[in-house]
Amino acid sequence: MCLAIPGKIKSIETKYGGMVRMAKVSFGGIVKEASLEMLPDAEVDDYVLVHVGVAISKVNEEEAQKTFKYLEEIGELGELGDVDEYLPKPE
Amino acid sequence: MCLAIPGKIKSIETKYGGMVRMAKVSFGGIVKEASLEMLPDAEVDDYVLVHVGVAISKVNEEEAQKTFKYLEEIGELGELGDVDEYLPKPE
Amino acid sequence: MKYLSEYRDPELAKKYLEEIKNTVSRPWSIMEVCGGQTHSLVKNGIIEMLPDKITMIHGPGCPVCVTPLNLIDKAIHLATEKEAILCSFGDMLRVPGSQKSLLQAKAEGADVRILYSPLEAVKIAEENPEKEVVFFAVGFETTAPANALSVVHADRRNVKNYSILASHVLVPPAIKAVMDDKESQIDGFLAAGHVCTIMGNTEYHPLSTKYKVPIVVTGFEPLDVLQGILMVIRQLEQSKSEVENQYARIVREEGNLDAQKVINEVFEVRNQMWRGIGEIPDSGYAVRDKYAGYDAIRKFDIFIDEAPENPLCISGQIMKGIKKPYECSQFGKTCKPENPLGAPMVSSEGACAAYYHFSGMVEI
Amino acid sequence: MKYLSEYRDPELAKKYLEEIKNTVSRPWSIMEVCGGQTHSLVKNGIIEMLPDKITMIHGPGCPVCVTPLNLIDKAIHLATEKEAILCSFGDMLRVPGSQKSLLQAKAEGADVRILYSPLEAVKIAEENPEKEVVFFAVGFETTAPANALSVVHADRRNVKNYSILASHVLVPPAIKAVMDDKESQIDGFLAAGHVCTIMGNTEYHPLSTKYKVPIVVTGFEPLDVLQGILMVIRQLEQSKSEVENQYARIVREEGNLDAQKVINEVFEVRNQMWRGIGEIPDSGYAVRDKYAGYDAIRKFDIFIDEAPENPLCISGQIMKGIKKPYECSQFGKTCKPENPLGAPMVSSEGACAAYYHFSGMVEI
Amino acid sequence: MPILDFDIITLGHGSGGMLTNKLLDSGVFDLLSNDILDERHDGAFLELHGKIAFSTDSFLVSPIFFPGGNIGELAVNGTVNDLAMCGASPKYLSLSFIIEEGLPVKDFWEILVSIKIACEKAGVKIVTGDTKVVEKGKGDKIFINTSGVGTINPKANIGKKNIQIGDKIIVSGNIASHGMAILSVREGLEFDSEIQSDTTYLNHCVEDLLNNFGTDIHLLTDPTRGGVATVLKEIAEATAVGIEIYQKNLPIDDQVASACELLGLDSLYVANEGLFIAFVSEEKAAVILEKLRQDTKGRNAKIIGTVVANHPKQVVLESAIGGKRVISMLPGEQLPRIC
Amino acid sequence: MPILDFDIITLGHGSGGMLTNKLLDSGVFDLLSNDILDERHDGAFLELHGKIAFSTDSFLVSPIFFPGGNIGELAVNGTVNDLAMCGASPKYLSLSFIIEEGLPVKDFWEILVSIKIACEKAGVKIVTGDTKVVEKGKGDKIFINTSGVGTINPKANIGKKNIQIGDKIIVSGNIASHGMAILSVREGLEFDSEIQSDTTYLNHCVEDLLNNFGTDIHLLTDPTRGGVATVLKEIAEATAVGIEIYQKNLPIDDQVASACELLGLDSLYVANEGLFIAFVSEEKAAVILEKLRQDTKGRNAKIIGTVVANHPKQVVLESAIGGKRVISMLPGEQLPRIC
Ligand code: SF4
Ligand code: SF4
Ligand SMILES: [Mg+2]
Ligand SMILES: [Mg+2]
Ligand SMILES: [Mg+2]
Ligand SMILES: [Mg+2]
Ligand SMILES: [Mg+2]
Ligand SMILES: [Mg+2]
Ligand SMILES: [Mg+2]
Ligand SMILES: [Mg+2]
Ligand SMILES: [Mg+2]
Ligand SMILES: [Mg+2]
Repeated sequence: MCLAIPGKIKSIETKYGGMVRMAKVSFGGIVKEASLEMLPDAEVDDYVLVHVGVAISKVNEEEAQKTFKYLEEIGELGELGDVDEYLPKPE
Repeated sequence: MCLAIPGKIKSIETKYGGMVRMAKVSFGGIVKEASLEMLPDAEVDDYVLVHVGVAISKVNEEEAQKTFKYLEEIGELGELGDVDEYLPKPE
Repeated sequence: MKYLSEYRDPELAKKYLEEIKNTVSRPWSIMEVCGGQTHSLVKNGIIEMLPDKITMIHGPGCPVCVTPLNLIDKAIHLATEKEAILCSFGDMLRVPGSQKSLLQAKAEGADVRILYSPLEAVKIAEENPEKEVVFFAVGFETTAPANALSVVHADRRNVKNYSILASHVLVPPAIKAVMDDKESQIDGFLAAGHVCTIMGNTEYHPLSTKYKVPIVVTGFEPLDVLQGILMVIRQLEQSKSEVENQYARIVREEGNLDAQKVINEVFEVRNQMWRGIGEIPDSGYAVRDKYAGYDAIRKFDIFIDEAPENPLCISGQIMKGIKKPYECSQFGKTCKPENPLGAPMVSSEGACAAYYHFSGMVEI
Repeated sequence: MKYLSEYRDPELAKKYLEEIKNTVSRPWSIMEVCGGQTHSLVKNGIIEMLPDKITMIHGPGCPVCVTPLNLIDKAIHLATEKEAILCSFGDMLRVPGSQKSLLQAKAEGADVRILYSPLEAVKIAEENPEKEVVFFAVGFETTAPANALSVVHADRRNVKNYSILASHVLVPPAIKAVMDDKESQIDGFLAAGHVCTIMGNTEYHPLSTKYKVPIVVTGFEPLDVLQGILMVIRQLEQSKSEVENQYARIVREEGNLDAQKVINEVFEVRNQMWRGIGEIPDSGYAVRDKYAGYDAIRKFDIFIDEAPENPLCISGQIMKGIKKPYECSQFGKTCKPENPLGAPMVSSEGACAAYYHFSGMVEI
Repeated sequence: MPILDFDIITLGHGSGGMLTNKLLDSGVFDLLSNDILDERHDGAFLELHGKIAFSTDSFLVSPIFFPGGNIGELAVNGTVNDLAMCGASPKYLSLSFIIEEGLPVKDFWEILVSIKIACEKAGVKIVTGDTKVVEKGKGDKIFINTSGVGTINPKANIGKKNIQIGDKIIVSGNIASHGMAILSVREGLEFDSEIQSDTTYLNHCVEDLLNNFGTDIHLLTDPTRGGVATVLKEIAEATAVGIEIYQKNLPIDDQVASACELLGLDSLYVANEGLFIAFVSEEKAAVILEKLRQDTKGRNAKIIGTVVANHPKQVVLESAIGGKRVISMLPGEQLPRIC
Repeated sequence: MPILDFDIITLGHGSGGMLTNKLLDSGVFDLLSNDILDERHDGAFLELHGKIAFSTDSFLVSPIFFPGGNIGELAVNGTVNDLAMCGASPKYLSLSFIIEEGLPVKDFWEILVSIKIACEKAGVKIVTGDTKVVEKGKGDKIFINTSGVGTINPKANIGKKNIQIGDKIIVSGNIASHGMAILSVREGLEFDSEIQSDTTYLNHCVEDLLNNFGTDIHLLTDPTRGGVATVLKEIAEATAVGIEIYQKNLPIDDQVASACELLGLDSLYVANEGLFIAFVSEEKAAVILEKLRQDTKGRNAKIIGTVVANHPKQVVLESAIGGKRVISMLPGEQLPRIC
């Protein structure tokens, strides 16, 4: 349920007489509008999670790395080598 | 203007709570409904002239023959012979 | 069909033509008022069979052709802006308004429907209670009873979403207008048999007396038309100017009194605009106040600016018999049946279209 | 795409699978509450890659699947009888009501439109002032802010012809209902990452305590799901029952407070029918009186008889993990994706459809 | 009719997925089965020898079931006849449906069965096809395209260039029946009658003529849309000959003629099906007519006109009373008149 | 564009009368003129030698102009490609329009020009056609049917029966582009992107392969409606072989993949144009791929799967992380999901 994917805010404009902040969000190059009303402090270049046209969360970059480090953390990653290679890279 | 053709009344029924007499009129075999409101005394087997779904005149059989007799009447029909052969026949 | 095909007999037609030839001694111009007669003349190739001395002039007898531009614009407005179901006789659809025809409006999505009878439109209104249904009630006196009847039916059956856009034209005032024009040269008239079926012949006696023209109430089949022409010519040759009834199998002297009653119930006489001719006093019908709720103009309170008619179109002069279509500068050039500038190019009874289609004068 | 494709790394997935195998010592049943996770499991073929000791149970986590029959009938009624423009997310269209689906209603002429966002529906209402526009507002907590926002937008912009047919379902009461069923045998939960994005994790602590089950808030990509499963198993093997957050890159402990605010502005908690399961207390949202004018049920005052669900369909037991789809007598026989008897056969996340499509058990 | 678990056609049936396959398997493919079609590839593999004719038409008719037939047999016969008009023996047809969502499956089935029967009668095979579904309100129940190929009769030489002054013009049967059958059930204009569309296959009848009279048959054409008048006018314009036709020779059913009177339509412009016009050599005209009238498809055939040197590019009709009028093309569809 | 005295298409243009002739004369016939079409008979007279392929498709796409093309070139390419999939060189097409009243003449003209250009590129001729007009609300701007004939390459032997265990499955380029290009401009779902439909003609590219590799190419098919998944499932069912495909090998444009994520669609079921799938012998697979990748139409080609003896009739996808799932047909159209 609840299909939502992360995208990068390309631009922000204010619509409907200043009442609504709408962002153009790029998802791997395709661009769709999303409301920023649930994320009042979201800014251009932020990565946000968008669900049915509404941005509902900013991606936390630090936390984003934990999945790649978890096995290491729980001490089970002897042979994995450089964790960095799995980390999200700037686009 | 005012395309109207003669047809023969096949049947009559009363519609809309007895307010309107409608006839099934046969035009050379094809049948269409026509209002008899302009011809209150029209009966089954009468020939009537129908225009846009309304019967507007009963055909006068006697007068109908005059076109065939006119030339004779004005004395110019020496060679025409038997006028009867041109007269409308029963269908 | 009985009372129809008999009047197409080729042998008798030849006799009539012969008799016409024998009778005519000098040039006569005869106007057939009615488009139905024009149609018969051209469809049967009668015009060329007549002696050269006889010139048939196609009168203003096509209600479709003389319906004012502004009323067509109103019909289109009702269909497009008011989203009404606009019902009409088929031949009205191609007539150009100031911007477009009903056919074009339909192409652009308007709900325009072709009906055989106005009574059908009342049924459509009953079946579509959520929509307004307007019948484009054009016609001469012949069609007025049916159009009036649709209003009476709707009223009786309490069909509130029905109304008519009425544009009726009356023949006697038109004959008057033709004769009053100084340029007109009409010697005699074939009057419209089906108009007289409704109204009778009484209105024509004062006209034949006043203008000293023979008026023969005539039918529509070849023999009818030929007999009518012969009757006019016989009068002309004998310097008579009477009203005669060629079409007595259908037309009674007094007309159809029941039909006149329903006309008077719903309509009252008013001045009327004729496309290409202008306003003619007392030549049309307005919906009586009693039925104002069924009068589309009042019901929808529509006002559309009067658009000017195409100034190059000489349709008025053509319908009065003053000019022939080929004397129009636009005939066959910018004005063609598939793109008519004026109404007489629209329906095949329109004088210009009749010439264009049937005369073979024009290389397409 | 950043923050997406990285979580599909095959090499790391293998490590996770290896670690899961090394960790698990006895059979565990884990319910992924959310259909999005079911989708990820089947699409990536994860279920068969997991050790046999781990059984994944597809929970009621597809709002489309649990939307009550009666509400679908109401949506169809609005589209067909009230002639509203009925807007919906795409996956709702194939779900059968008691007579037909929205897709069938559309095939029969209803104006049913698929939208990406409820905010689009408000625009459609603005552009079609003469029509009523209803958005079929289904969803879990994740979708509630967007649906609520559409009402707020309509209200602000004074769009009076807009309303929503609301059918929201809430996850924590559903977990409670699953655990309260005596037959249920769930050892641990993957909680729905996107639900928690809105609501946070606080509601889950009392549940894990009360039912002594680990609950791991989990994302949707293969690595997310694998990590989530590993985290559950590690707890189970260590006899822990805590709430953990695998999806911390997105989910904050307190959720999104702005989103919660707009939900509370428009909705209030109520009892809710779940298709196949029955009524669950405090498990849905009703539109507050303040916005009654935007509540399609009240606005159109529609009443549709409750139709009985198909008695042969055991979808409730399937969504609680008590039975597997192939244990249903209708599975693959009268009940197929192209003709579903119950909701879990409809969307590809529905447990029955997932088995039918992806398991390869069924010869089509 | 096969038992299907759906009773109307929906978009899914045109999606190319499971429902499409179900519809095709239990309907189209089963019913129309033949070796070539059964291959079910992106196209059909055929063997044809000699010269070939190729024709296409899309069929849209409202209502889809009308007195005397339905859109399915119309679609088969239409392309069969167009190929026959090329002097070809029609062999293989393609069949492409555009269905509006909501079409009852039983209507579709009835149409399919008519297609099958029409193919059997004409001796042609459906070898390739396509099925699309459009949303409600974006189609009109069902549109059908058929295209076809056939081998040209070696004895035939059909073409406008063969027309000569003096050629006789034969019409194979009563005119205007199809168009008036359709109008008789058209909303707002409907009337009761026994008028039936005469949609039928003409290929066998035409083959017979070609086998017997070969190159004495100069041109064949079927006066469908626009009717006899339009087709003759097109030919006159294209070849710069004159054409004369005689109203008294035009074969027409009484009821059809009456219906034309009622609605103010000219039968010369009304659409025909199952009817052809042949331009034939003056010398053989009488025997060709005689032969044609022995065939049930040609039993009402008449010689209706002559190719003349006068008035090039013009078609002139001699009316029943002996008057003449020039026949032109109509600007568009003929509309019922009141005036 | 010719100067016409009408700017939208009306019913009259489909009546068969003067307006039809005007539209055709000043539009279709002029623009597409060739010896065969110019005959303007009821069908076309052709000469074709050897074995023949025959195919048909009706094209309906909304909107009719979309990123990367329009319905006109789609209609030409579609039938050209279906013929190419038979191992044939497409030669002649029929062209049949069903136009909804109100279509702007300039749109029609633009489509015609695209058709002309597409024909020139593919080297085919329009030889016969048909134009119908339907009332507003009974069509959707324009539907186009093309049917086509072509001569089968003597070196080719295309057919499901040729498929063997071990055959490699090549896809000629990126998948799902066409379907997502259309969706990107679909009301209610639209998004900004650079995604373009890859509608194009494949005949020259395929001829090249057939000339070089002949019977090593066992089957050709274009995965249009229903996408790659549906076509493969159909083949597996029809031939009773098993098919294995590898997600990591599926070529797809980044933006297309992203659009699928956004709308919750599976790219395997999204429609393609200008794309084909070839089943080729195991031995020659590598060289065929190499050859194909030298052609611009095949520069993104990949081997995506293998024909296997396991799981007959089933298509199994190996996911990027190595899991397996069975690929089935969808019940109907794929609908965008939220859950
Ligand atoms: S030819 Fe055309 S422009 Fe001239 S009078 Fe007639 S209708 Fe008017
Ligand atoms: S297989 Fe069908 S009938 Fe059985 S539980 Fe699932 S949805 Fe219900
Ligand atoms: Mg194909
Ligand atoms: Mg054809
Ligand atoms: Mg029949
Ligand atoms: Mg044809
Ligand atoms: Mg196809
Ligand atoms: Mg033809
Ligand atoms: Mg094809
Ligand atoms: Mg392109
Ligand atoms: Mg194709
Ligand atoms: Mg055609």
